Amino acid sequence: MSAALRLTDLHSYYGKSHILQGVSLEVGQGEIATLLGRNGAGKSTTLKSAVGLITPRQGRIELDGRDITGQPAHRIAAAGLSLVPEDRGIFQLLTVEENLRIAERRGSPWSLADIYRIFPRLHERRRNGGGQLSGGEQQMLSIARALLNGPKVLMLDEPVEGLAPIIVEEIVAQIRLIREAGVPILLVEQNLAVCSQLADRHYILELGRIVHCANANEFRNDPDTIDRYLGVKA
Amino acid sequence: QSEALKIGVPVPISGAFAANGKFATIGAVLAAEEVAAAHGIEVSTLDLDTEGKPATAVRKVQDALAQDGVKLFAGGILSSESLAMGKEVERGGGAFMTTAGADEITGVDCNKATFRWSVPTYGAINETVRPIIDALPDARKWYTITPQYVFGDGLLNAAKAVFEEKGIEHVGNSYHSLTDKEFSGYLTNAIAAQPDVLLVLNFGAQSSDTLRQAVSFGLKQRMTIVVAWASGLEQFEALGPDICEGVYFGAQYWHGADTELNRQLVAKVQEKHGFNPNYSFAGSYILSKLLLEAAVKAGSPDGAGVAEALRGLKYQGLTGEEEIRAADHQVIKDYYLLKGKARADMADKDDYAEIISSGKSFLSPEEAGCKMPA
Amino acid sequence: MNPLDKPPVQLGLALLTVLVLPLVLKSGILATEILIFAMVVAACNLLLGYTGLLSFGQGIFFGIGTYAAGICLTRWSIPVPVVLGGAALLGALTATLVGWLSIRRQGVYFVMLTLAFSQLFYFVAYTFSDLTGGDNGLLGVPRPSVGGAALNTPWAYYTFVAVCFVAVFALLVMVTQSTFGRTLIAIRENEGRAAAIGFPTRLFKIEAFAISGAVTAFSGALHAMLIGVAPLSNIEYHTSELILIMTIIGGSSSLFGSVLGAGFYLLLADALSTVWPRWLLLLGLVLVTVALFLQRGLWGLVERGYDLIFRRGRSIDSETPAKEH
Amino acid sequence: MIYLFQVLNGIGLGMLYFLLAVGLSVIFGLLQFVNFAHGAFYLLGAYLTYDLTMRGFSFWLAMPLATLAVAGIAALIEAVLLHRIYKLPHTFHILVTVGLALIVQELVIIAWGPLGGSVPAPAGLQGVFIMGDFIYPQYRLFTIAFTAVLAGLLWWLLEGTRLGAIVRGGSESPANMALLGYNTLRINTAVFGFGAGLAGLAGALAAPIRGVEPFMGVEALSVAFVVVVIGGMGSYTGALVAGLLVGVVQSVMTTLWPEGARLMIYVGMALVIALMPRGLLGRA
Amino acid sequence: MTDIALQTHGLGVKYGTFHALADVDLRIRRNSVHSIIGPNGAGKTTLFHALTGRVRASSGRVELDGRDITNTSDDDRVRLGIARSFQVTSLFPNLSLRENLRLAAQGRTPWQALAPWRRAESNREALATADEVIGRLALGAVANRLAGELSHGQQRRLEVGMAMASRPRVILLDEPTSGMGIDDIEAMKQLIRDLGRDHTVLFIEHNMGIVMNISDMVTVMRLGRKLVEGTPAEVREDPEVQRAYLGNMITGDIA
Ligand SMILES: Nc1ncnc2c1ncn2[C@@H]1O[C@H](COP(=O)(O)OP(=O)(O)OP(=O)(O)O)[C@@H](O)[C@H]1O
Ligand SMILES: Nc1ncnc2c1ncn2[C@@H]1O[C@H](COP(=O)(O)OP(=O)(O)OP(=O)(O)O)[C@@H](O)[C@H]1O
Ligand SMILES: CC(C)C[C@H](N)C(=O)O
Ligand SMILES: [Mg+2]
Ligand SMILES: [Mg+2]
Repeated sequence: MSAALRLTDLHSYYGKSHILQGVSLEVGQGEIATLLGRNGAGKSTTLKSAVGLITPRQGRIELDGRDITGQPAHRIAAAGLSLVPEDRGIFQLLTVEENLRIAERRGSPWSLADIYRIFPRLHERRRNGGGQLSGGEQQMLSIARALLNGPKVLMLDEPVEGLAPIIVEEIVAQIRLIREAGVPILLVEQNLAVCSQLADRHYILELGRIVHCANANEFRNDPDTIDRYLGVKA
Repeated sequence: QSEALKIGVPVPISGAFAANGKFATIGAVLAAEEVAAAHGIEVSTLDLDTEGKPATAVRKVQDALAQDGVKLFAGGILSSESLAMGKEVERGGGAFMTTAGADEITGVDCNKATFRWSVPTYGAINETVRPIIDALPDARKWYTITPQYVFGDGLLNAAKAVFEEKGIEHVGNSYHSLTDKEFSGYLTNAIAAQPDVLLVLNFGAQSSDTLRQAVSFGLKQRMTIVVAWASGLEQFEALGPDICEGVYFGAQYWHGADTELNRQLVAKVQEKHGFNPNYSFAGSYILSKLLLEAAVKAGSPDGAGVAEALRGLKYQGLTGEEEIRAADHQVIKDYYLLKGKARADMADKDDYAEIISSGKSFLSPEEAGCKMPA
Repeated sequence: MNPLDKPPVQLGLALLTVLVLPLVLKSGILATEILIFAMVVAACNLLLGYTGLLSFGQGIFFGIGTYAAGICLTRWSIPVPVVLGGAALLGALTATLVGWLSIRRQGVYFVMLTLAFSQLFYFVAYTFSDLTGGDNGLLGVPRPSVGGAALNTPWAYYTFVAVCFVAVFALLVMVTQSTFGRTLIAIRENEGRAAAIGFPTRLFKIEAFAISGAVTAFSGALHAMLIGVAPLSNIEYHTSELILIMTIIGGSSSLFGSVLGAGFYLLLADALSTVWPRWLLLLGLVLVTVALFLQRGLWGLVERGYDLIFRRGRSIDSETPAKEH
Repeated sequence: MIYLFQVLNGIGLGMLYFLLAVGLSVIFGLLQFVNFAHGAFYLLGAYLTYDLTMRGFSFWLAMPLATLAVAGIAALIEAVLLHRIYKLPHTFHILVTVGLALIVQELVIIAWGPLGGSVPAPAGLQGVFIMGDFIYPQYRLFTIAFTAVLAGLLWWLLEGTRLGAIVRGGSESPANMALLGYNTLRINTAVFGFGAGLAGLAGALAAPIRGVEPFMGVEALSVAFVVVVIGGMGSYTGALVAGLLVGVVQSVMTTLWPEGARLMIYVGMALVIALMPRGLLGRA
Repeated sequence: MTDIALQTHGLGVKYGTFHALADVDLRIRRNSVHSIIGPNGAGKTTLFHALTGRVRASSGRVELDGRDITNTSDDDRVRLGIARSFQVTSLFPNLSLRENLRLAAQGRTPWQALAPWRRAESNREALATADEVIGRLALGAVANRLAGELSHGQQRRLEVGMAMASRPRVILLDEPTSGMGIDDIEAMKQLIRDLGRDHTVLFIEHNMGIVMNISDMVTVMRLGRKLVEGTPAEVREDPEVQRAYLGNMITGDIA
């Protein structure tokens, strides 16, 4: 069985800056993989390249074994690769409910009612404009929207950034639920506690290259590596 | 004469008055050819696109004077550009003749170098309003629609004077700005005043808009409509015969006028271009012709000599006997009152109207306010 | 910073323009008009390029200057320097008023507000015909005389305008290099942040408006003397549109771009209008082309040319940002 | 009494203004795009109607044909040209659309000449209604009714449907729409064609009222701007309210103080922006 | 002079009819580090907006050193000594990092900048301040890069630097560490602690590691109101706070 998402030797640029210098990674069916790395390592760029917001100059992207390299972002999204971007991408001028409604897609296991059950806060503020939500509310809305879109693979870019611990817990629980529903997840996160709780596999990115790959167990028992790549001494 | 005679034709070739400019340039060419043929000399025309803006007009005229040595200028459709160009040509020692309507051109702003062929507001009103009052003795109540600026006020004041003299009741006036296109509000005012005659004192596209909308309000059935200052054939073409039928129009020129020179002109233009000369064409033709002939007579295109040759000149023009009044450089000529024909009565596609009357009415140079500089 | 953007280079280019125009143009009037509009466009650029304010009301100030000169010179015998100074002052005052009212709104609303003001001033000028001559304009505005010698030939007047132009251009360069100019750029970049670090941003914008209005009105006065009339069309909405178009065509990233914009537009219009009555069609095509392919305007073209010739080897490395860590 | 009729007349004007403005507003508010070519589409709609009726087509056929043609042409222009410039600052929107407006206007002059012409009201609507001392053309009454029905349809489409939400979302962030699987390029094309089509329809409806001439686009544009700004950009209801308001004010002013009618509209516009930052009903 | 740098009485902010902030009384001691925590949407950022004058208070009073500044404009408050960073990064993206900081330093004397003849470089003090902040943030290597080209983490650091550059007495930091890497977070923690020596620091943070470690006082907010206020230890033990906010603390390992 092929991997749910496989990136092979991606090279991406911002103008002349060569940001991704050959990133390869894969997310297996039903697993959560994390992508770790310092600020500016290229984590967000990797996700954007996968989903077609940035067109990689070189490399290959496969979703469920199907080559989707070079397709426009809306095709890739429609094919089932969903990204919750780091800026959350809320439509400021639409109401919360409109934000959700336009994301609804037939075949998604989540319905609007499910979403309101999971995030009651969104239900309370459903008539508000997206631009009027607090940071955390926006993050919930963004994840909720991705779910309604019925993803085959979900990519989350720092989903708990700026969230209150109690909400973080809720979201972590939701991410588990999503995985249990059979949706593989690629998670970019700085919060190690969250990562080690969730992930089956970890990648560490540095200067645009994958420098380390480990499964959950190996990772937990290898504080040296964590320290070397993510620790204080740079 | 060894050197070719040159005449500048400063008219709006692009912009909102491009239609006028287009015909004006061909009219000037025809005049140049005739003068060239008649005197065996070389004559050339230089088109100057004023874009309908005084600033551009002045710049082009300055350039033509300074670089191309052009001294004769026939053109200026809009009053603002003509006034400005007149001053400039005077400064540059040339001669300028125009068809623009503002009274000031041969009134308070008259100058040595500027001549005007068309009849100013006083004559336009007197040659349209008076004959209609005489023809329709029962029509005692008149309503006016006027663009609010000097030209409109000129027409309105002349009309009021006639009303007073004839004991006509002026039941109301609607002022509007030069940018208005929607006249239904003014027409509603007019309807409320229940006049016998609606006198439209705006011109160009605005008078077409006013008339169209008046007709759609069914005013033609309720009152007589008079457009005092129509631009002639162009306007009839844009309006179509159904709208024009039964409406009175004042006009500077009509291709159907029965004069010697006009018959020749119509024949020649028909042969050469296949259409009937309209006001822009005819005006430009006669301006150019007068200026060129004067230059030939004076032996030089210099302003002073040409002006001298033009002052007091009497000639057989497009409207019959015409005379250039020496005191203010105003051409004394006929103004026409036309009446739109029914589609069925038209002899050909341009036979939109019949001439009801024509005549000459002018203020004296003193009344017009011209103090010709020495 | 691109070496072409350095103040001495910009100033040098302006001087060069003044010297070259008489050599390549037959018409002194056209040359003078180019310099006058170059000032107007540069002033517009101060708002558009440096402050991020897309003003559709520059024609107001141009018209104000035109009328100031027209009224003063046809009614009284006031010395020309006083008239020019007065026009600039009046322009600054009007611009302060318009600016003060307009900058309360941002983005498209700001554009629309300036557009509404330009219509408003047009109707005012049109209505108060006793003062402005209404549709006819004010006739017979004389050219100035310097030291008793009237500047009556086109090239004599050109010399006078050229001196004004160089002075005004230098002034604008100074403004853009000042703390004030740099703060304007910050306001353009992120106004909320500029306010949060302590700048009273509205005051800065109003001052930019005032400077722009002064220069524009000053040029308007020069224009009235050039053509000998103060026409209503100078205060029309179309004049504002024209100024803006020249600014964008020239490129809003450099003051000298504005000189290019003015020169290019006026020469193009002059050439095309003699070629084909429907030349506005070609102008339309030029505008579309500039927007599609020349987004940094003519100045961008100059920069590219410069890079191609002088910085071929170096450009690649020097522009690659240093890698982190 | 006369004021009553000026108000009725103003409503007639206002409905046309609404139609003209709502297309601009849709493009403005939803694509964040300042469309100075809107008047050109109005012009084109009017001229196509003129041309078709001159060729003997019935007005009832000419009007929808002209509308569709304008929508199609606009969509084409969007697809090959405009979509490239959305991301650029407003200055380029202005530059391109001013350029487009010039091109269309000059093409119209080349195709139909500089003079303009009249379009007769459709058969059956050529008469007038007479109410006491006052008169109102039947055709103008028809346009009021017609635009009123259209207004209802539009409202439902823009505010009540998911389609409307998609369109608005796409305007705000195409990238985020793409992440949800929508092809924003196509949405933009459709919206632009739709908005321009409304302008074309306004032109077609206006042709029998005020004839056609090559510069009617410029004038329509300024009216549309005023209405959109007063009403609030992107607001459907705003366009309706402001359209009617401008129409009625303009009409009533012609009786009260005709010289100031135009001036008042711009003073009003400046006042509204000064007092209500977003127009009467704007949301963005 | 009192011991209290910044004080509010019954401060409230309404967005339309929605009370984002209601009846907040705060007393921030001079030269202390005071943190604000609370669930998302509690009104923390709104509180900062009201303190800096970005939004107008709909009720209540704000006092700086005993002086009522409720109706003072945002730029005036900077001159009085309040500076802030933003939760959502807000820089001058097309200007260099150094120019960003120079402007921030210049913002303290904005009237000088109104003179169109004075050269930017003539304000040596502002330049020096900018360089000092660059040193303190260890951003020297990228000082001449455009701010928009920096990585998220670097931008966050610059964001804090912008507040420092105006040499304020009170610094408000809105989630200074959001989106930062582990190493950067540690540095930021040190920096804030440092700042607290000679400034009054008020900051919003979700990272409990930082909050509990370096705060002198913690204010917990919920639904636009103040819930609890106290030392870190007091707050951590408060059952109400645990229920409403902290949960089981799976994040932010308290080092
Ligand atoms: N729009 C852009 N233009 C130029 N360079 C960029 C742009 N966006 C990011 N970069 C650069 O690309 C590199 C990788 O950025 P990216 O956002 O992928 O990092 P990241 O790993 O997600 O970091 P963070 O944890 O801070 O979000 C950084 O050096 C950054 O400076
Ligand atoms: N401009 C606005 N209009 C209407 N409501 C707003 C606006 N800004 C914020 N709100 C609402 O006010 C409440 C408080 O928002 P605020 O941004 O202050 O929260 P916060 O405590 O900073 O949250 P977070 O930790 O998620 O950033 C939220 O419910 C938010 O939806
Ligand atoms: C064409 C003419 C009717 C124009 C008008 N006479 C004017 O001077 O403005
Ligand atoms: Mg990132
Ligand atoms: Mg917040």
